[in-house]
Order: sequence, then C-alpha cells, then structure tokens
Amino acid sequence: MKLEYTPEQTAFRAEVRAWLAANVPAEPLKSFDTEEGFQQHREWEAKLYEGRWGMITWPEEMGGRGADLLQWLIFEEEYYAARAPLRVNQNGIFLLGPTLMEYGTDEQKKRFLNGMATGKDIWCQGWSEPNAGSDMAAIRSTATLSEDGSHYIINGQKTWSTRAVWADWCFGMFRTDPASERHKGLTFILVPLESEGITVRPIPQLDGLPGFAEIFFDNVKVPVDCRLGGEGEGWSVAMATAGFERGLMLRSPARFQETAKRLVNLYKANQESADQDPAVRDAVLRAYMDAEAYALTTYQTACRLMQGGKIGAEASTNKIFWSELDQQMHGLGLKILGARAELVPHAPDAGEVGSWLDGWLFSQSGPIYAGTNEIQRNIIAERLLGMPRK
Amino acid sequence: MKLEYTPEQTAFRAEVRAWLAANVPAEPLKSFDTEEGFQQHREWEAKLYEGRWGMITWPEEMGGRGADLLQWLIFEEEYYAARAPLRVNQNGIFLLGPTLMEYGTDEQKKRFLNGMATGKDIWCQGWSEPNAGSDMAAIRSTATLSEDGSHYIINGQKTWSTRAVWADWCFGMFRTDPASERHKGLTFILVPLESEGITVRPIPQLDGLPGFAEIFFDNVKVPVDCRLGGEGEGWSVAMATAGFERGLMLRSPARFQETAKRLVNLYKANQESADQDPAVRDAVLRAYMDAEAYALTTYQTACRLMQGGKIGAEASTNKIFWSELDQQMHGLGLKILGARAELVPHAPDAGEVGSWLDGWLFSQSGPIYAGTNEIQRNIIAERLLGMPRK
Amino acid sequence: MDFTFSEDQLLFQESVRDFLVNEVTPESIRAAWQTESGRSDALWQQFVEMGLTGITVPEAHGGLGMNELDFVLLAQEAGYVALAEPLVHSALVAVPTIMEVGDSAFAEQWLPKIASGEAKVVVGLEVNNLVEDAHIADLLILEKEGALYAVEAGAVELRYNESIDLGRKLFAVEFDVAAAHKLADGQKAKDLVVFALNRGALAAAAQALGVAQRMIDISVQYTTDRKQFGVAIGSFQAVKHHMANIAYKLEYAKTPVYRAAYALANKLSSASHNVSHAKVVACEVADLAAKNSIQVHGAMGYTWEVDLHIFMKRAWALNSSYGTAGFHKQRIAEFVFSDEAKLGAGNTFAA
Amino acid sequence: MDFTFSEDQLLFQESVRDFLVNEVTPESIRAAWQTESGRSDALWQQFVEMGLTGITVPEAHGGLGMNELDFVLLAQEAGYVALAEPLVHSALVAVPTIMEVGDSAFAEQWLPKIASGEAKVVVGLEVNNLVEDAHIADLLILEKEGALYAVEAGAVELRYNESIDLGRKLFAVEFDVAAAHKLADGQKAKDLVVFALNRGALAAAAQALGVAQRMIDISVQYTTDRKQFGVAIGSFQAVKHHMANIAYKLEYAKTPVYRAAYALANKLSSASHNVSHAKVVACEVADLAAKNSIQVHGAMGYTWEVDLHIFMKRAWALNSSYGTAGFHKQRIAEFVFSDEAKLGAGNTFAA
Repeated sequence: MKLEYTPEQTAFRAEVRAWLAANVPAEPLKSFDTEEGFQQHREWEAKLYEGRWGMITWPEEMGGRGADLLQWLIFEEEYYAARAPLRVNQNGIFLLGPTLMEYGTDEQKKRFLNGMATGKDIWCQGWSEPNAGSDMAAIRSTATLSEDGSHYIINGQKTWSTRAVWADWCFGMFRTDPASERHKGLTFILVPLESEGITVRPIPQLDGLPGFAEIFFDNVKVPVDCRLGGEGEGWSVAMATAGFERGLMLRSPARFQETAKRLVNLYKANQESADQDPAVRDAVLRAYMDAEAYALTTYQTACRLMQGGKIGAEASTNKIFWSELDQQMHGLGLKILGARAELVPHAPDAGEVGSWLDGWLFSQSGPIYAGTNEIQRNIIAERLLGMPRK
Repeated sequence: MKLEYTPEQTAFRAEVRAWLAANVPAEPLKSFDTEEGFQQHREWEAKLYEGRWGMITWPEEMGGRGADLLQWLIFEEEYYAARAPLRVNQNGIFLLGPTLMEYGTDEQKKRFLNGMATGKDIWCQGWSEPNAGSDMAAIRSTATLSEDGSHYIINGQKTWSTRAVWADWCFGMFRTDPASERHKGLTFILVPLESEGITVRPIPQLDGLPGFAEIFFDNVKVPVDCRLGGEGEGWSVAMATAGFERGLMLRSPARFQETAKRLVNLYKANQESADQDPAVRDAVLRAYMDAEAYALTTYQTACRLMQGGKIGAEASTNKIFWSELDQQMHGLGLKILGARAELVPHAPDAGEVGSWLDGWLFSQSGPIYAGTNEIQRNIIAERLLGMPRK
Repeated sequence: MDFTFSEDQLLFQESVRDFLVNEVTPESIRAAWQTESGRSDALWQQFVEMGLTGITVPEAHGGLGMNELDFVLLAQEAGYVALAEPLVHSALVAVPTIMEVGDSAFAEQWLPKIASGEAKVVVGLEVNNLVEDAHIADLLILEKEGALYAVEAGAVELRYNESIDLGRKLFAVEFDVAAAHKLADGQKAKDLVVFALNRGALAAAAQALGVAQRMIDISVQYTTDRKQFGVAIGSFQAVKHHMANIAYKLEYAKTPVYRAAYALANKLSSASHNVSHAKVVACEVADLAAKNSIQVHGAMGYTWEVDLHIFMKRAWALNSSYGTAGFHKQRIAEFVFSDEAKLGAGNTFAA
Repeated sequence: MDFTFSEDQLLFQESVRDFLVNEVTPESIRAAWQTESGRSDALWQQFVEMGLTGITVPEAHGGLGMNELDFVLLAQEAGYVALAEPLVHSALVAVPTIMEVGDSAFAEQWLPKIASGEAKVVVGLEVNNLVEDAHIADLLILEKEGALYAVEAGAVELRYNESIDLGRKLFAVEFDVAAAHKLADGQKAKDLVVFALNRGALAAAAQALGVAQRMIDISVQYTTDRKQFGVAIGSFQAVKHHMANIAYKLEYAKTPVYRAAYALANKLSSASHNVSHAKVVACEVADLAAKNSIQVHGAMGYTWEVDLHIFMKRAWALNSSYGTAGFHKQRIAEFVFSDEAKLGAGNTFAA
C-alpha cells in the first residue's frame, strides 16, 4: 500500500488541470436535454477530442491516451473540480466504445469509434422495453434477417433511451430468434436513428425536459454489418456493456466529492439557520465521510483491477452507495436552502438554488436506473453472500 | 373532539395516584426473571388485587372496576409515572383473562379468574414451537382425546414461553386432529405446569436470565374441562388472544413517554458531551415527538373502540411503531452514557447505566416477538393497503 | 376526553373529498399549468356555492363560523388532490388573521367578501420569502420589518418565481410601506405573525397528510397493475415494505396534526409546539412517501407522464413552507428542554 | 499510488485467520467466561510462538518490527473471533506507545519481554474510564490528570466492573501517583494520549469490521438453514435486504480503516481525522450488523444459546470504546469545517 501519487501521476494531473483551465467554457453550457444545449455539448466533445482528452482510456491509435484507471480517476477529479461540462456522449465512449473494442470487427471499429470520439455521432441505448425494465431478458422487439442475409428488419419498441431525442445512433438488443425465450436468441445491433421507420417520442422527465425517449421501430432496415458479435450472442455482448455501466468508469468519486464540498460550503454559509435542525450538521459530516469512503473504495477497486482483479459484487455495492449518497446530499442541500429550495433555476429569486434542485431531480433516477437498488440488494444477498434464491 | 379529561377521569387519576404513592415499594423489586424477583412480583400482584387495581378493566364481580379504555390509559400513566413494578402476570390478566371471559364456561371463569387476579396462578403462553415461530399454523404438538373422553394426552414441545420457569399454568394450542393442516384441527387447552410428564427447560436470554423456556410434554394428561372453546376451534380462540396482545392493552403509551422523559433528562444532564454528536439532540427530540404521537394515536384508538370501532391494521402499525421507538430510545440512552454504557447494572461504577442497558436488551425483543416487524409490514401492505399477496 | 371527529365533520370531509376528486383531477391540474394564472374562477365559484370560502368566516359576516379543527380534514383532502386554489390558505390563515387583527371595520370590510367569493385575501410572511397566489389576491396582508400591513392589489409590484411545483404560484412582492395601511407593529405584530404562521404550518401539515395518502394510493395501484419478472411488482416484499413504511408512519403523523388543530381552535398554550410537531412529522411522511413512491414506480416515476410527480413536487414544496424542519424543531426544543416542560406519562393533554 | 495490501500481508492475515477460527471458537469463548481471569495463558503462548506478541516490537528488541498497517488485517481477524486476549491492544497500542515515550531504557526494559511473552502491558486512558485487562497486566501505563504514569502490577488496586460482553474484563484502577513512575506530563503527555487513543480507536474500528463480518456469516448460515412458512427464511426479500445492507456498508467502512492504518503508520498529518472517520463508520456497520442479525434470527437471536450474542455484545461494547461517536465526529467536524480543509475531488490523499 502506498497512498501517494507517483511523480508521473502528479505531472499528468498538472497537464489535465492546465488544459481544462484554458478550455473549460467560462459560462456553463445549457442543459443537454435541450436542443441548443445538446449541440453545445457536442461541440465540447469535439474540443475534448482535439486535446485528446475525450476518451483517455482508449488506446492512442484510437485517439485516446491509453490511460490506466488511476489516470482516469485523476482526470475525473480535475474534470469535476474544474466544473467542466457533463459528457453528452457517455453512452458511446464509456459503454459502447469498450464493447466495440472487444466484440467489434476491425471494420466496425474503424467505422464507429472515430465518429463517437469526435462527438459527430452521439449514441443512445436501446435496452429497456415497456415490459422489460429491470428485467432485460423480457425483450420482445424483433430483428428478422432478410432472406438474402444482407440486413435485419427491426420491429418493436424501446424505452428509457437517454438522450435519444437528439442522438444519431442507437445500440441495443433485439430478438432474432422468435421462438427463443429469456436470455437466448437475442442479438446486439447498432441502428442509425435517421433510418426510415423510426419514430422517436420524447419522454419528459421530472424537470419537464425530454431527457429520454421511446423509440418505435416499424420495419426498420439495418444492414447486417451493424450487428455486434454473433447472431444470438447479444446477451453476453450486452452483459459486458452493463458491467461497464455499473462499474467505476461512469460514477467517479470526483462528482460526489465535489457535491460534498459544495454542501460543506453551503452549510457554512447558512450555518445559523441550518443549525436549527441538528440533523443537518450530522448529515453534512456524513456526506463528507461517505464521499471520502466512496473515493477510497474506488481507488482500491481500481488498483485491484490494474493488478488483474475482476469487478464482482462491487458493481452492486457501488451502485447502491453512490446513488443513495447522491440523493441524500442533494436533499440536504435543499433542506439548508429552506423556503427558496422549490424555485427552478431560472426563477429570479432562486439564487444558488438552481444547481441543487437540478441535482436533486437528477438524483431521483440514481436508485432506479441500470437495475433498481432493490435488485442490487438481491444480487448482493444472493451472489456475494450466497443466500438462497427461492 | 374534546382533548380534556372529565372531572370523573381527573378524580379517577387522583385516586390511582394516591394509592400508588402509598403502596409502590420504595425499593425496586428484583427482576422477575429471577426466582426471588418472581415471588416479589407475585406478592405485588396480590397487593394490587387487594386494592382492586390488578385488572381494572375486568367487571366488578370478578374483582375489577369495569374500567373503560380511557381509564385504563390513565391508570397506566399513573402506574408508569410511579415506577410501579412490571406485571408478572400480564399473560394471564391481559391475554387469557379476556379470552376466558369470552370463550370460557361459567365454571372455567369461576375456577381460573380469581387465581389469576390474586397472583396465585401465574400463567405463561404455549404458542410457538421450534418450527412454528412466527408461523403459528405450523403447530405440531398433539392433544389426543382419551377413549372415555375425560382427558387429553398431550405430546410435543412448546418454546419461547415467557416466564414459564416459575409459572403455574400454561395456555396454548395443540393439534387434536392429527390429519389436519395449518389453522384447522387445533384446540385451545389450559395445562397445569405441575402435571406429570412436563419438563420445563429454561432458555437464558441476552442478559443470561431464564426469561423464557421450552416446555416438553410427554404423555401429559389434562382433564377435558381444561379445554377453552370447542375442539378444533383453537385458532379462532387464539386469534382473539393475539389481537389483545398486539392491541393497546399491553403497550401503554405511558411506558414510552416515561422513557422519553428520562432520555430528555439524561441528555440535559450530559449535554456537553452528548452535543458532540449532533445526531443525538435530534434523536432526543424525535423520541419526545414519537412517544407523544404514540400517546395521541392510542387515545384516538381507545376513543374509537369505546364508540364501537374495531382494531384492524392498527395492531400492526402500533407494533412496529412502539417496538422501533423503544429500541431507538434505549440505544440513544446508551449513546449518551458513552463508555460506561457496556456495564451491567450491578457493576460498581455503572451508575445510572443499569436501567438503560436492561431496557436496551429488553427492547431487542420488541421487533421480533408476537409476529416480527417484517410480518407486520406484510400485513399492513396486504390487508391495509390491499397489495397483492403473491 | 374524546379524540374523534364528529359525524358531521366526517360527513363534510367525505362530501368535500368526493367533490374534489371529481373536479380536481390530474388532467385538470395539467391543464391549469398551461394557463397564465393557473387558477380557475369556475372552481372557486363552486367553493363559494358549497360555503367553503366562508367556512371560517363568522356567521355574522355571512360565513359558517367554523374553526381550525373543523377545517383540518378538508385541508387534508385539498392535499389529496394537490389543490392549487388558495382555499386552505384563505380559510386557515387569511380569515383567522383578519379576525385576530381586532379591527372590526377591517373585518367587516373583507370577511363578507371572502365568504361571498367577491374577494381573495392572502397573507405573506417573511418566513416564506415569497407570497403564494399574490397574483389573484384582492388584498395582501404582508409582514415587513416587524410590522404587518394591508395592501390592496393595485398597490403591489409582483415578480413571478416559478416553483418546481407548477401548481404553486409564488411572487416576490414589493410595496410602498408609507402608502400602506399598517395593521400592527411591535409585540402585536409579532403575535399576529406567530398566529398566522401557526395556521399556515397547520395548513401545510394537513395537506402533507393528504399528499402522502395520494402517493400511497397511486403507488399501490401502479404496483398492483405493473408486472415484471412475470408477477405484479407489488407482490415483492421490498415493494410492500416501502409502502408499509409510509402507511404506518402516516398513522402517527395524523394525530399530531389533529391535536395541533384542536390546540389552535381552543387557543391552548401548547399550540405552537403542537403545530411544530405536526409540521415536522407530516412533512417527513410526505417526503418519505415521495421517495418510496418514485422508487416503486421505477423509471416511470421519473417521468412527467405518470401523475406521481404532481404530488411528489407538492410534498417537496410543502417541506419548507411556513417554516423549515429546523425552524419547527427549534420551537419544539425550546419547549422540551425548558425546565418548566411537563413531560412523561399523563401530560399529553396538559394544556 | 497503490491501495492494496501486499501478498505477504494477505498471507499473514490468512494464516492468522485459520489459526484463530480453529482456536477461538464460540465453545472456547463460553468456557473462558466461566474462568476467573477469562484469559488463556496457553493461547497467549501460541501467539508468542507465532511471533504475534512481538509483531510491532522493533527487531532490535526481539520483534518483527512491523507497523499499524501490517497489523490492521490481523486486528480485523481478532474481531472476527471476538478475541478476548489483549493481543490487538498490545501490538497496536501498548508497544507503539512505549516506543513513542522516547525513553530507551524504558523501552529496552519492556519491549523484549512483551515480544517473548514474559510480560503484558496495558494502556489506560481516561476516555475509557476503565482499564481493560488490568488484572493480567505486568505493567500499566495510565493517564491521570494530564500526566502519564508507568505502574507495575503490584502497585495498583483494581475494582472489577462486569461488562455486558463477558469477554471484556474492565477495571477501575487506583494507584499512588507519588509512588509511580511519571512518563510524561504537559504537552508531551497530551500528545502521547492522542497517540495512544488514535491507535486504540483504530484497533476498535478494525475489530468492528471483523465482528460485523462474523455476524453476516452467522446470519447467512442461520437464515439458509432455518425454514419457516415452508421455505428457508433467507429467501425472503426483507431478510436478504437486511443482510445486503450490512454487506454493502461494510465495503465502505473497510477502506477508511485501512487508510487510517496507513496514515498512522506513516504519521500523516491527516491521521487523527482519518482515524475518527474509520472509527465512526466501522462501529456503525457493526451496530447495524447486530441490529439486522438479531432481527433475522427472530427469537433465537434473543437467546444466550445461539452464538450471535457473543458478537453483538462485542459490537455494542466497541461503540464507545476509545471515544464515542460524538468524540470522533467532533474531530472530523474540526477538520471539515475549518477554513484550511482541502475538500473536494483530488484531495483524498493530500496528507
């Protein structure tokens, strides 16, 4: 154990910090759940790509820096500390990208990775269906191979597709064997959203913005070379993606540590009124401790992975911990803000309320998406502790 | 709504208070989980009976005062405020007594009620069995009617029988129809513990004292007139008892309000060290509020019942609320006491720790017995809210 | 001693509930969000016809002369439908405050109009920063720098502030103190502010109970209908326990609210800390109801499409309305930790 | 940057775990409760032979010269078996404190004897009121009124205080200050007390992790074996979630403990608040483990008969040992709310 950065890591941090200081927009971008904000974020992705900061864990030949997980954590720390924009293309670069590198053909890699990296192609997920939310094996949308084997005909419906409203491509699972059940007979396919037969219906989320959408497929033709992995192998390809999603790439400790820091400052700035409720001071301390513990455990996991370990039930413990912490911290922020807390960011008297209310709304999705926390607790009990399934 | 006592209620309170002031032993009795303490408590029951304070809700002709539920609550308030001894015969007077009055023959009433009231006969329960804890319908102990119909032969095992070690009688359910399953074929029988063939094995509880016991029945002969209700009707007789148990008779708000008061005083006496943990002050306030809410809701329930209402899911909401409150309050007391909190009452430097540690240990049983709080939550969801069972 | 509502009170609650559930539907709420004022004159007129606008107005001024206790169950029902119109505010805060001012000419001027529906009056306290429904008020009673003023609609400038709960219309209000009618200052103003605040907090608490109940009902329905892994998700024990936890806590939040209403109606000396207890626990249970309800809804709960969010947002907004949890805990602490406090068994109903 | 233990450290942990699980069983613990001293000389001799008594003693004095970080996993294993012998105390508190005193003759006198098993030394701090294992100590290092004294066994009077955890032997200790050897006073004594307290708190935290893990293991086994309503009770979702809640929190309590051990071993300036963080969360998870474990055991958990209570009581006792939650939260607050605190991303490993 050595809890100090190497000179190389320190130098890397300095390089990141310098670039961000020079490049992060002075004014926050608009929400990427608005059309204008989406385009602003797309441009930011292009700028990151230019600086080779877009996907630093990708190999150098794909525009990355071949960064290891510790460099990734350092990068994220600087990124959040600099309050740089959220990543509009995270589904592409963090989820599909690594999957493509593992399962894609050389041609597919060449074709998709660059567009993803530059922000030209923004990707959305096509996992859930109306009756297959947390139960992904219940997928019913079909992809039928044409008789000449040149393309699939896709029919059905996907839902909860984040940022699908303005995205360019969708990746998802479809049932290619109509007689199959559950995990079998599913195939992983990449679909251009401008294809004929596709209808995207925005779903307004809690803040009223169309942060996700339903996607309807009505005889959508997709060339067979858009299939990732073999036919019927969709489940194992997708599980790799889900593993990444639940893993540590997407939920940097940095994000929560910055929130905890802002919470401490918010508390200090409003201490007199906040201390009327003794639970507040306690909860602020707890936020600091929990964000710190999350960072420590993430560093431990990263080091284990770098030494050849695998992510196991950490994916579930991690999901519960950050999502409940995020909810608690933002709820606490609103509590400290008191009567102003209900104002939306653009209300003239909202003051600093905005980011806390936005964060609070966003935090509501944490314990739900990518497997509800109830499902994660089942997984911990059954797989980590070995408790009986039935 | 009129939240004031009538002059009659106020006078009744004064009468209770005066009697208790004159009669409550100056020195606390020993624990009734010790033999000496058990006898002390038995004598206290006799003294209560003499003053006609033993079972005030019983009819006057049975030694009671025909008190209504509000008088009962007032009596309990004074009783707890006076720190009068715990009731060693509560299984008898609060559970079996009312059941006897409803289901017993005149002869049974005459035979059992007086001994119960005077403390001559202390009763224990025979509900649970090793494989029928929360699932009472899984009872397997048998009672076989003799050929001449004069007595039952009982075989089997009961467990978790509170205070069975020094008790005189046991009441419980036995399977009289060997072919029956679940709730059917059970019969409610009263068994003298001095009968031949009975072995009582004490079970030491968390504090090491034998607060409950297992009872083994080996061809125990019990006259048929010890059956309460008809053969095979045990379940409905027992359900009446369970209803009383979970209801408000046994869990007076007074008990929790007195604990909350002691907690406030403990906090005030140790405020400087206690306030190092801001969560403590908050939890003390919460204890006050919860104990108060418990009192309010109990009064509401009592008034409803007096106006002809029935106890429904209140039995379950009530059970969860008081048992978790009791645990929280005692845990909080230990927290305030700090490093001394682990000392047993008779340790020379324990100081005021004793009653908090005893209370803490005892509070551990609250969320478990008489149907675990998990089962109570199921009941609320299914019966009060109408959620699907399977 | 009787801790039950009368037959009449329960029947009134029932008829108001039936009316509200029919008239104030999620659809009508969504439609109102699209309108400029967000308020329905037609609905208000129906309240007038039912006698609700004058319910706490003395009979001498054309009302029903009822009190806080009579109204508390109706406030609960208003919460159940997330009512946007300021009916609860009018009956529980504005009317009693006008009477408490003790200026009979002032009362005579406004109370009959409130009862008849001709006028709406709102009270704006500094604890809330902003004033709800200032845009539809004919008269505003405003706290400013230690005094209380009555200001007519034409004499105020309003700055709209959008709430996350689109059913709430909040305004920063500016007015010329010199030109306003001062109702009170000094100790009397302080007393009046506490008087109004206690009633506003009771109103929020009672509505929070209703909002919590509504979220239970919506979630039980949803989890009964919605299937996953081949069964209704409401059959999962974790889902059941999320719901049961709201339900049992709700039972222990109701009685403190009713007791607070009783204490205000009977001007008991315990009223302020009774109200604070009610406010804290009722808002907590509504908050928990929001948290557990969105969780059992899964991703659907995160959308604008299901009706849950209407009630979640109301619960969130009520949290710090008429005093944060801290404000109210502080008032409780002042009582509980005082040397004079009578705690322990037998003192619950000591006034 | 490397947040993993070395192969050697993990292998050592494994061999100690195997040894302890075989030697310190619930049966042997119950047997020890019946003895006067409650301590086993034979077991201590085995520790000597394994080199454990000298593990933190410098090699020059016959030990292995290891530090707090090397020992932390072993302390966790000691918690797992609810070890009664003062091995963790000796290695993590007594030996480092003797070295920190900086009196080489004193160190030379005692350290070799500790390593060889000839002597046991305990440290008694005022924060604990009572002194654990004073009855078997050859030397006691005692805090009294701002100074630190070394007192040999013959010069103390002991008053036994029974703990709810019969594995802990606690004593009020009296001694004649005038006749005792003063090790330090003033600032040096204060520093030494903080030094010892930090190590005692780390020891308690590490043991709490082990105790929590043991309760998980016991409860998982019990709920897998025990049938009710025709199925294993461990298949009920509520039971699973009780267990999962302990398990996931335990993961986030371990790393603060390891970081605290690292900070002490490397004398980082953050060590005190790192230790306090570790102590608070490790004891909380052990407390939760006790609460949820007794609940899933049902009535069996309330008895003396199943082994659960051995570990529950240890968890309860550790709670306020070497500082209450309040004491440690206060130290964290002093750091977090100071103007100099470097918070936020990237500062976790800023010493």
